[in-house]
Amino acid sequence: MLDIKKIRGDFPILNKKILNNKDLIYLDTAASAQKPKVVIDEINSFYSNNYANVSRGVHTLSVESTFKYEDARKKVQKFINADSEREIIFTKSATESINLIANSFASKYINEGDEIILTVMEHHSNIIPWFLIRDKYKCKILFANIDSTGNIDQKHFESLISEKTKLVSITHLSNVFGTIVNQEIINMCNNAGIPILLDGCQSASHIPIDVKTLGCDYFVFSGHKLYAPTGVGVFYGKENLIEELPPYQGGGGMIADVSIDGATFTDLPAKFEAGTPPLVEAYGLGVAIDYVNELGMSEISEHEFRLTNYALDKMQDLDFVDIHGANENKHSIISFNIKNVHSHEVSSFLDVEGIAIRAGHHCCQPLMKHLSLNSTARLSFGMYNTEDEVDIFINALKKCRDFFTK
Amino acid sequence: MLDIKKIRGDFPILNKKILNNKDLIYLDTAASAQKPKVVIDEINSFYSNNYANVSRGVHTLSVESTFKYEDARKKVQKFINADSEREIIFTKSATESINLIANSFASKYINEGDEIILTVMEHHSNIIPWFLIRDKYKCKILFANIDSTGNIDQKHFESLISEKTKLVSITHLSNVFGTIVNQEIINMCNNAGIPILLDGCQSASHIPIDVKTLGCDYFVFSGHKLYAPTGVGVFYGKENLIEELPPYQGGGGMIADVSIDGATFTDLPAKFEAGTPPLVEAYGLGVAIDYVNELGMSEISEHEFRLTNYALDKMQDLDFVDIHGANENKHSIISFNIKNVHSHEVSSFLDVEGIAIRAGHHCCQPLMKHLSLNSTARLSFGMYNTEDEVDIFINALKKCRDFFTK
Amino acid sequence: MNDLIKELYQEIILDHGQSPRNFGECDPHNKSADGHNPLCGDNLKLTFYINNEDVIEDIKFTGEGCAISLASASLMTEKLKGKKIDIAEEIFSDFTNLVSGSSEDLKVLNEEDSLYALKGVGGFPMRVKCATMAWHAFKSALKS
Amino acid sequence: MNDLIKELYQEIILDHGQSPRNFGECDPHNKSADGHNPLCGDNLKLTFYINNEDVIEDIKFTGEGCAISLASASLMTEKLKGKKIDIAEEIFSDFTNLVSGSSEDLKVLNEEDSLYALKGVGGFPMRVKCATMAWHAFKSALKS
Ligand SMILES: Cc1ncc(COP(=O)(O)O)c(C=O)c1O
Ligand SMILES: Cc1ncc(COP(=O)(O)O)c(C=O)c1O
Repeated sequence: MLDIKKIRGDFPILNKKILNNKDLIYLDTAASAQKPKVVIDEINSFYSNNYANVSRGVHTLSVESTFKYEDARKKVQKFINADSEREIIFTKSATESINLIANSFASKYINEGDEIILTVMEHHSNIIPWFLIRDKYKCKILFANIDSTGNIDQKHFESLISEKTKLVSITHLSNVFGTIVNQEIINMCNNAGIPILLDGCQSASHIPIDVKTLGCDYFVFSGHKLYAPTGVGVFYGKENLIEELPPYQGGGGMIADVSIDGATFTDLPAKFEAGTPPLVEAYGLGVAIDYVNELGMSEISEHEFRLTNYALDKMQDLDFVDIHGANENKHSIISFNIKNVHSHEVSSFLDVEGIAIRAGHHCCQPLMKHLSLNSTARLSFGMYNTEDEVDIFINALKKCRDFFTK
Repeated sequence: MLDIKKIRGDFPILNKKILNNKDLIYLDTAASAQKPKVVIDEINSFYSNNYANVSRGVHTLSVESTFKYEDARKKVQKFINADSEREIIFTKSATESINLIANSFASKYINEGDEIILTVMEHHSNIIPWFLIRDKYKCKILFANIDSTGNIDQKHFESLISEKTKLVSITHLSNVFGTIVNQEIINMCNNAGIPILLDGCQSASHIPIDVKTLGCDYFVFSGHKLYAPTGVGVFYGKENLIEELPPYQGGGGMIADVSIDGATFTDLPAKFEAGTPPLVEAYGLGVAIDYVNELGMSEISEHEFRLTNYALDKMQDLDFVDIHGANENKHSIISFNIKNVHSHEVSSFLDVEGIAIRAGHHCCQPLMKHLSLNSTARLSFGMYNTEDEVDIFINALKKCRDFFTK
Repeated sequence: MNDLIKELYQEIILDHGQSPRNFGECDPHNKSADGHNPLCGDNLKLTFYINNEDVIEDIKFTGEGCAISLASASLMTEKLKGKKIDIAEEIFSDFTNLVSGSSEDLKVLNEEDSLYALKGVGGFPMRVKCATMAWHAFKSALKS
Repeated sequence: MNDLIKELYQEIILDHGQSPRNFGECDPHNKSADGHNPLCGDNLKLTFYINNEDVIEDIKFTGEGCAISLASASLMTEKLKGKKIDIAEEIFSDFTNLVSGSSEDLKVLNEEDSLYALKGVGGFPMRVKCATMAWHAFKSALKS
């Protein structure tokens, strides 16, 4: 069992008063997680003691920085159980990771008429990069339906798979429903020999990740949702696959030889990391991973799952609340609406009570259209949340309903 | 006059002993600058007091984060005297900024047979993105020669300009020679109506920048060379020009409306900022700009120019040293070789003396080939360097020569 | 109940938010524009008719949104109906100043105005876009 | 003079760096490869002749580089000439262990070997690539 009180002590911001001198109740980890002191301190220490640019220098600070950066890569590799650190590319965000694979993959494998399968519950960051590819290569983007529980409609998904399918790219854990993708979906792709990309933005911080057991070919996530600094993301791809792909961006650090006639590129992972990387941010991600590992990803996951069910139980008893998607298979994220009250009102009302939740379309407009909603309110949990906080939240929901529908 | 002693007190790392218990003499600012305490502290404070994701939330922390992020944009705008904050795009690095404009510009304006002009002294980050464009669009990349002083050969440059020229992209301050581009080069482009991109990676930290007086259409630089955190870069483009350009990456935050059929994009600057941005890093860049402004960019520039000339004077007296490029028009950066001693030896030798310089091709292989060198040693100054440090450096050069050529 | 919330959601806001006035489409109309808040997906369609004396003879809106955006649109239509365009534009700039917290130098609006009820939005900066969505639609319709 | 530097640049390194042995191209040769250090642009070309008893009969290199890379290439050619391939491969793995700081379990190299002079590279991690450039070229030539 996690010692949540101790954990909360590790997060400086959780011990702050915000608006109206209320204690902060942070229920917006799905948008971005708060940072433990050790991550903040290590950024400080890096800049204060060891900082220089990576890879290209011979002097001591450059060596230290390079080692710290490459060490972070190894930590990420172990965290998702990748085979090799050559499979771990640092980007600025999951969004960039998806743009990277979309561009590199498409320029090698996508032709007119080819098809890429997404689902209607994807985040815009897993839709727009593919739309841009569609415009360039005249391929088709197909959207698998979801059922009323907030899971992929497997029959429909299966019906979309064909000879023309070149890639499947889907969210591992929905940032609206909190649902986790069914393993059968991944298996279907594996069986059909279709490469599959999992958008692990939400899953990486909530459930243990093993890319090999999962059977995904590509996996992406953002550091900032995993208690790490902003400005760093991860792209994972199976070595034999990404070895074949052309680079995405060009610049320093990714070339073997350059003349005015042309250039040859270095080996993985540098091939995909043009320019000075977000090196302190990557280091910070490594520190965050250490922190998470020390507590135990399974323990964190269990705690959050328990909290989710605790909240669902209480929310179900509120007849003025609509919860989106079934309660089963929900992890850390709950989207809901108060009947006849717009999510903005809910969020502003809770904000004044010190409670941070998100309101809006959550960068999932196609899903909102599918649900015939224009926005929802969403609470999401991190390792630091407690049942007490849920109680305060539930109470605030009641007050909110009273205020707006009196 | 700058109070260098006070400034040095602001940089925690400068007060550290490194290898062999030597005082650090950091002469590698051109690779990356060290960070003042205020930047490090403000990162800490942001994460400890105000952190949340930007733009999409209604709650207090999200508002505070958004304001801090947008405030940084205004600071950058003023720092380079851009007309509007809509012209300032945050990226992860200058390298990404160049990839952004290369891709967006090319997809709208570049066709087979068109020409883009660079120079042989460009950094790989201002070459490879254009090579990738060349491969895609079958355009030509022309390289302007440089003369023996390390400046662009104006006659040759002029001879390259033609009807086919669609864009000129050149370094504002050479990271090998320290030379500053002649204003006439920019004027030539303006007169010919050819858009010009200045790679301001080195200039932004060494000389005051005014994009309007310069007359450039696009300008890029990296935060980390301007005393700011890693993981953030800037892309500037004239509003009327970049309004016409398509987005580069796709994702959350840059769309107006999305359905499964397609998407429409938001206005500047968000159109070019897909996904969660490096928001704390951008904030850190704003803090670094405040710090620099307080000291005065002109004062910093004068100090570094004086130091450069001080070092050049002393180095000229060393008959075993070759300095690359003429001494005039050199700012903050000096590339050299010790006769018959490889730059790696020089760097390792100085490292043990506590002196950090860079050795290698400085991501400028075409220039190295042009100079028939395989590598050079390079010292570069930041605001914190002193004449005393130059003296120690000169002395170490002598010891180095003695050791290797005894 | 909390003061900030009470200031944001004054009676008149809740009232107009729940039962917006001038909801619908003008027939005939000679100006129209869509308003859109990309943060949340809220949207509206504004239509109005300007006669040949430059007076806004009729103005209506439809759409989905939060109480703030609906109330703001509703109050806007009440305020602008019957106004000449140049006055309407002055009201526009006064209103945007009011809700972004700079209510000192207003030219045509004063504390008696029902629009003043939206002043509390200044305390919730992320809601300014909700309050101004209809107004920006008005402005862009004028240009069209 | 500083100890770390002295350890890195032992007499034999400086000597081989300044006057590399076996500098040139083997004629005839049946194996060759290029070595390249992308950090600095150093490069070399290695050629050797393996006879039908799997013995490296002759081995030479040309190229540009720092003292460490030239000395390492020079000492490598001296060491490998006349060796059977399987022994050469053991030397390869011993050497890469030696310069990356793990010199405990070496199989064929010992402190008497001239190659031991490169052990000091372990104190300069960014120079390991200099010391191993020729060796990686050797390894990749074997595979070719
Ligand atoms: C002239 C020049 N251009 C571009 C770059 C690339 O900058 P970054 O690596 O921060 O993207 C650098 C720095 O390495 C540079 O000196
Ligand atoms: C499921 C999902 N995919 C992608 C993203 C994009 O992540 P980022 O903005 O960090 O690039 C997010 C987070 O916003 C997300 O929840």
